[in-house]
Amino acid sequence: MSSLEVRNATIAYGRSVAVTDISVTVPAGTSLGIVGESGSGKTTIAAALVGMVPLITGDILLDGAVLGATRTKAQRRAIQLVQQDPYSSLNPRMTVRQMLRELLLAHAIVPRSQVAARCAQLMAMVSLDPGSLDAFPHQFSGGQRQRIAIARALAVEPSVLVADEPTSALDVSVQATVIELLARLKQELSLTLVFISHDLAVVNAVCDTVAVVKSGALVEVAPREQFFRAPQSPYSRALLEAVPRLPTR
Amino acid sequence: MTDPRPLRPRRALTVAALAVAGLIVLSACSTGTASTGTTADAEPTAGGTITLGRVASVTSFDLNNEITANNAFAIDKVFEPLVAFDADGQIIPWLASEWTISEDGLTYAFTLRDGVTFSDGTELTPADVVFSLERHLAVGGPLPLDAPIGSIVADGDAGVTITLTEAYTPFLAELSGFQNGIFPADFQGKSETDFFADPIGTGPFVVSEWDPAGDLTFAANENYWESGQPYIDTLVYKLIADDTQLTQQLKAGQINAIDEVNSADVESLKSSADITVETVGSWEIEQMFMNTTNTYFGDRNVRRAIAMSLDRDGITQATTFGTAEVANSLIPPTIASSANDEGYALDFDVDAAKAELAKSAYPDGFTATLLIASGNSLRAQEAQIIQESLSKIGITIEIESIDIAAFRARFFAYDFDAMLNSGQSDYPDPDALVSFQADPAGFSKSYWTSYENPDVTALLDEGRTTADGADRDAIYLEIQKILAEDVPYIPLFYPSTLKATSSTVHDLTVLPNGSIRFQDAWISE
Amino acid sequence: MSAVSEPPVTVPAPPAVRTGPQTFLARARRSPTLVVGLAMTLLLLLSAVFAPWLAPFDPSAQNLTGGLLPPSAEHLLGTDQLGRDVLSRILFAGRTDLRIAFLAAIVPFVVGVLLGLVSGYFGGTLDYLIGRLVDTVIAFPFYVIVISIVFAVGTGEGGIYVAFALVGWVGYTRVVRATTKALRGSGWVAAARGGGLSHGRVILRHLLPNILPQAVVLLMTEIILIMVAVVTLGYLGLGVQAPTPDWGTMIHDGQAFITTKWWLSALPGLAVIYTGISLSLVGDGLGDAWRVR
Amino acid sequence: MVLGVVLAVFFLLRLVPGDPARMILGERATPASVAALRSQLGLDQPLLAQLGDFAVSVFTRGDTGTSLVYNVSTRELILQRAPVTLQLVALAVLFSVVIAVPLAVVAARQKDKLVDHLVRIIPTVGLGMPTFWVGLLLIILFAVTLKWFPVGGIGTTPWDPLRSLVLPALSVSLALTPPLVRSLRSELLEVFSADFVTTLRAARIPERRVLFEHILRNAALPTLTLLGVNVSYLIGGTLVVEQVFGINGLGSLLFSAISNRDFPVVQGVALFCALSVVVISLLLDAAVYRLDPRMRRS
Repeated sequence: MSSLEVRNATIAYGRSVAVTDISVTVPAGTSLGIVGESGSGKTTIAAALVGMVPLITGDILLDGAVLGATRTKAQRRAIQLVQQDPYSSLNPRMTVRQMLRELLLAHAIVPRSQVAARCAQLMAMVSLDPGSLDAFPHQFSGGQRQRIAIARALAVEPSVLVADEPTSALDVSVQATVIELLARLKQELSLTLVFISHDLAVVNAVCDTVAVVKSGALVEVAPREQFFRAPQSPYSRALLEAVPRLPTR
Repeated sequence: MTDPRPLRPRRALTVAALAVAGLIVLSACSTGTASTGTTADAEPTAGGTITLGRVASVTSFDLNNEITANNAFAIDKVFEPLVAFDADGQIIPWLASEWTISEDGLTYAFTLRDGVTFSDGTELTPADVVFSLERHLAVGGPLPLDAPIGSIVADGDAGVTITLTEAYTPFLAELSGFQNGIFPADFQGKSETDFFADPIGTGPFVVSEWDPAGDLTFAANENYWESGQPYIDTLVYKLIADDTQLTQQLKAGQINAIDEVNSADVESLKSSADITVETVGSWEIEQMFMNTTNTYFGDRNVRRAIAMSLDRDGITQATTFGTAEVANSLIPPTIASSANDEGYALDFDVDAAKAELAKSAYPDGFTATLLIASGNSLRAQEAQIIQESLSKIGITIEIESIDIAAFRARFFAYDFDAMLNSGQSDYPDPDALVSFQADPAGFSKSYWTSYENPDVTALLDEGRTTADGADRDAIYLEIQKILAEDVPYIPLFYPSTLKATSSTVHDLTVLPNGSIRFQDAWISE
Repeated sequence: MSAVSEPPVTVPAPPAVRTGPQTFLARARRSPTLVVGLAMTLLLLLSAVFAPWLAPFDPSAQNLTGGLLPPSAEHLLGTDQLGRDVLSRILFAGRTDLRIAFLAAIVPFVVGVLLGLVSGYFGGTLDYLIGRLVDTVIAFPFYVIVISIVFAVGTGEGGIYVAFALVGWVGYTRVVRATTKALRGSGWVAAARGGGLSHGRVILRHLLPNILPQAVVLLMTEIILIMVAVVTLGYLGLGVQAPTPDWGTMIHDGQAFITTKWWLSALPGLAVIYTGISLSLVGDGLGDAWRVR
Repeated sequence: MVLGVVLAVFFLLRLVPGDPARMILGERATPASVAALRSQLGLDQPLLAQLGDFAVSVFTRGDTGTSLVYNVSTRELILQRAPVTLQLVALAVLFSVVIAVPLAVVAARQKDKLVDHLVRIIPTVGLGMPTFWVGLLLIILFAVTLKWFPVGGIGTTPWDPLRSLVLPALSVSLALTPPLVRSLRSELLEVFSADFVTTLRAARIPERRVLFEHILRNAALPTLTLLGVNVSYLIGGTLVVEQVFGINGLGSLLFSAISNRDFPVVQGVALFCALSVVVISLLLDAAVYRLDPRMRRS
């Protein structure tokens, strides 16, 4: 369980600035939902959190410690990402076991002799049959792949999980089960969760705090209940009004 | 003029010479013409073009600075020397119609032929001769005048007197080379570069179009001293770098003649009705050279064993298809004093070879490298036969085939065990080959073999100063005998000069140095 | 909706779950191209390996009086200029040429693939430099550079290996670099890095297996090109040294007799083409069978 | 890049054993005359001085120096020889396209039928064909036996040059056709099944127009790109074929220069070839750009 903080971060892809001067704090064990329309810079923030994209200015702090431009192996391990598209996020030429095994060994998470058992355990954690450990990604459905991606993220025992639109590439029917899985894991493993989505309903279901991004800038940060009850900014209101039917909770 | 010993001309040559004897009117001394003519009765017709395919282009006309055949055989169409040689290698008068040699062999008095003009119409004078030969002496060049010349003096309207500091019998033969051709005094006031870019000589042809990297077109010299000649209007040297292409283009009638025929192609060319192949003995000799500074090849018994293990008849037949003559001595039969028929050579006898090797320091054999130039399939075949033959007496030969420039770099550095190459005489005198191949003081150190035998050295010095005759013959026979026993190099065969023409081409005079005299040639139809 | 504990989702057992090699074999079996190619290649390799037993004569045994014989019962394909059995020489030449082609293909393959991976993965200055180097080598006419290198290093097998090691890698680098660039942005590479794996591990364990099929298909093509080049060098007299038989030298030696004894040049040429077809079919077949959905 | 080619050639050549002066003067020339020629040709200068002279010559005169063997400007030599080589390249490309396009169209339209299989064999056969051997066979068949074409060289009468180039160009194109057929066929298959083709067909646009105006146009792009990739291979093949057919183009100039160690000429031809590759690639890129509306937008 770790706390995560973003301080005055400006992030750029190439020459175009994608996100300007954002600051947000995620206390340990809580979940932050980042919402906004496509192109608003959500995915950029996710990429910056896991260190795939460097910051132009500002800092990212994990448990109060600043993460440098190049992160250590342990720092990278601490913050894991679940990507949007499960069809491209799994190496097509590796079995599930190979993927998990490699990470377990690379970080010496369990002794070599217990790797097989841990692999099976991870599969069980994401509600997959450990018997299919030796299958290749193309033999799974989209929802199953996303579970594998989650298992892979969990394999290194992170303290922070960043999920970037984890359901947007999935069929509506399986979206719910993946969301439920994430919510359950957060609970069971005391993870700090950053959940990126354009779907307010999902955010409402999973997150403790909501941050709204528009055109690369932070428009509003508020606790979930406050946000859904009385959004402060006009943009947030517009977002909420655009949702046809708000699920109650 | 001395009396060169009669040669043993090859039968084919004699027949050809007889066939045209009555036909071509030459000055009394210039007889003996090998000819492609099959129509002995036909009168030469004037006009027409002969296109000769050649594998290399003509790059320069600066005769004093050239040596390679691609240039030499173009230079000799434009520039002519005082004396020349005929198809049998006999020295004949050329720009000098006659000469006398003093008793002591030191003074040569030449009389220039009447009525010779350069191609631009100016008359040939003794001053031109003096200028030309002195320029050659000054330049040196790759084929320097080796004769110990004291002075060259113009003598009246038509006389030139050359005085040597000591007797030098090969002098006339040396003068007959293309590199001693005569050009106008002072290059007619032009710079050397300008002059040789558009050369003016007394020869039968003048340059009309010239691409140094491609084709060369000659036009007949209207002012040529032999009236009526040349018969043809135009002579084209066409660059065709590939042998197979040469043959195919001749067969297809795209060219009339080719300069170098592969012996392997002779049979198929002869079978073609519209093609005539001319085979003339050359001054060349194919040999296997052994580096006597090499541990193994320095051993005389080893060299003798190798000589006895080679079936020279078999090699000659298999690689040249009967176009060449098996070589038994260094000097080919086309040059005076050849010992080819004397039986000096070590005969093919595997048992004797083994016995000889047993006497050497390496009775159990050894491994050595045979260096050859790539792209020459004849040598590649020879090398493989030698390799196979030597394996029978326990000597393992590795063939190393490298491109010609690298090959030369290697043997110039004396960096080889044994190699295949050919010796070539530049003029019809036995001294040329012997000096180059057996003189340890020469720059090539006995053709890069470093072979040294004081007896041979003494004999060759004597041969240079002894006047032509039986005594001189005896000297060269003795040298060849010693060489046959010491075998620093093994003569394999005497290649022929092979020319092929379409049968409409008549009366080409093929010379033993490989050049062709085109002034007699004519073309029918 | 509160914390859930749903029943484990099971992945259907076979037939859906099939391991990679099986899929590959299954596809391979269904590809007539590959089957025919492999059969032809096998025949070729067998004849090369067993040449000493198959050949009726010693390929170097000469008979100076029995040269240039037409095909007969004793010499099925006749004899060459030095009286050597042409059939035996063609068999042994295959041994030489195939060995050289395969050996000469190894170094460029390894170097080319690695450079392509590194260049495509890291990008930046290194990638720029490698890219320019590739462009430079490609702008050279292939035979010019090979012949120059062979001149510089020396003719024979050694020269051939060096020449191809110096120029042969470009093809792989160019293709692998492009593919790696495309794959670098994919999610699984990001995930591997995010999982704390080293660059080396990502390149070798993740990217390499993904580009390898493509590289192997290219390898087949390169082996053919090298074989043709070895034959061409032999034809120019710069290749394998005598008396080791080689198809190129045989074509050259037979060329003088092409109008009368056409088989001397034609048959070694056909052997080259046969080899080309075999390996090419294998390459195509592998490409088909390896293609990932 | 071109600079890299030139530098590589410069140093590579000087690693090669062999002395140009010896090559010019022949085996029996005296060391004195060889030394004289070496100094006349500037070969006795230090390597860096030679490189300096060379660089100056290239940048001030666009010339790689005076040929050691022919004693004429390399630029002149190349400009004189280049036309025939470029004609040969152009004709070979033309042949390749003329052969490849119909084959690929037929194969794609008859997918998985006999014709398709036959056409698909072509690349596998073509890849392993030594160009020089193909040239030899073509000479024997069409020039020696059938006498339809000259056996080699370039004739001088009006139609001769073209006739002389037919067989060499064919030899080169036979090596180039296979990859073209392969890629064109698969491109065509993709285009055939593309939505817009179905739409066109549904709109009753005549099949011929669909094929020529829409399908081929789309399939031409990758083909042109592929040609660009193969330009260097194409030029290399042309140089070898020139040898086989006895054509005095850049190839024969280059090969004789290599064996004579005529450094300026080898450098010049390499430079010319590299420049040609660049220029032709650029031209093809430009063609692709013009043909492809997507490229123009981006």
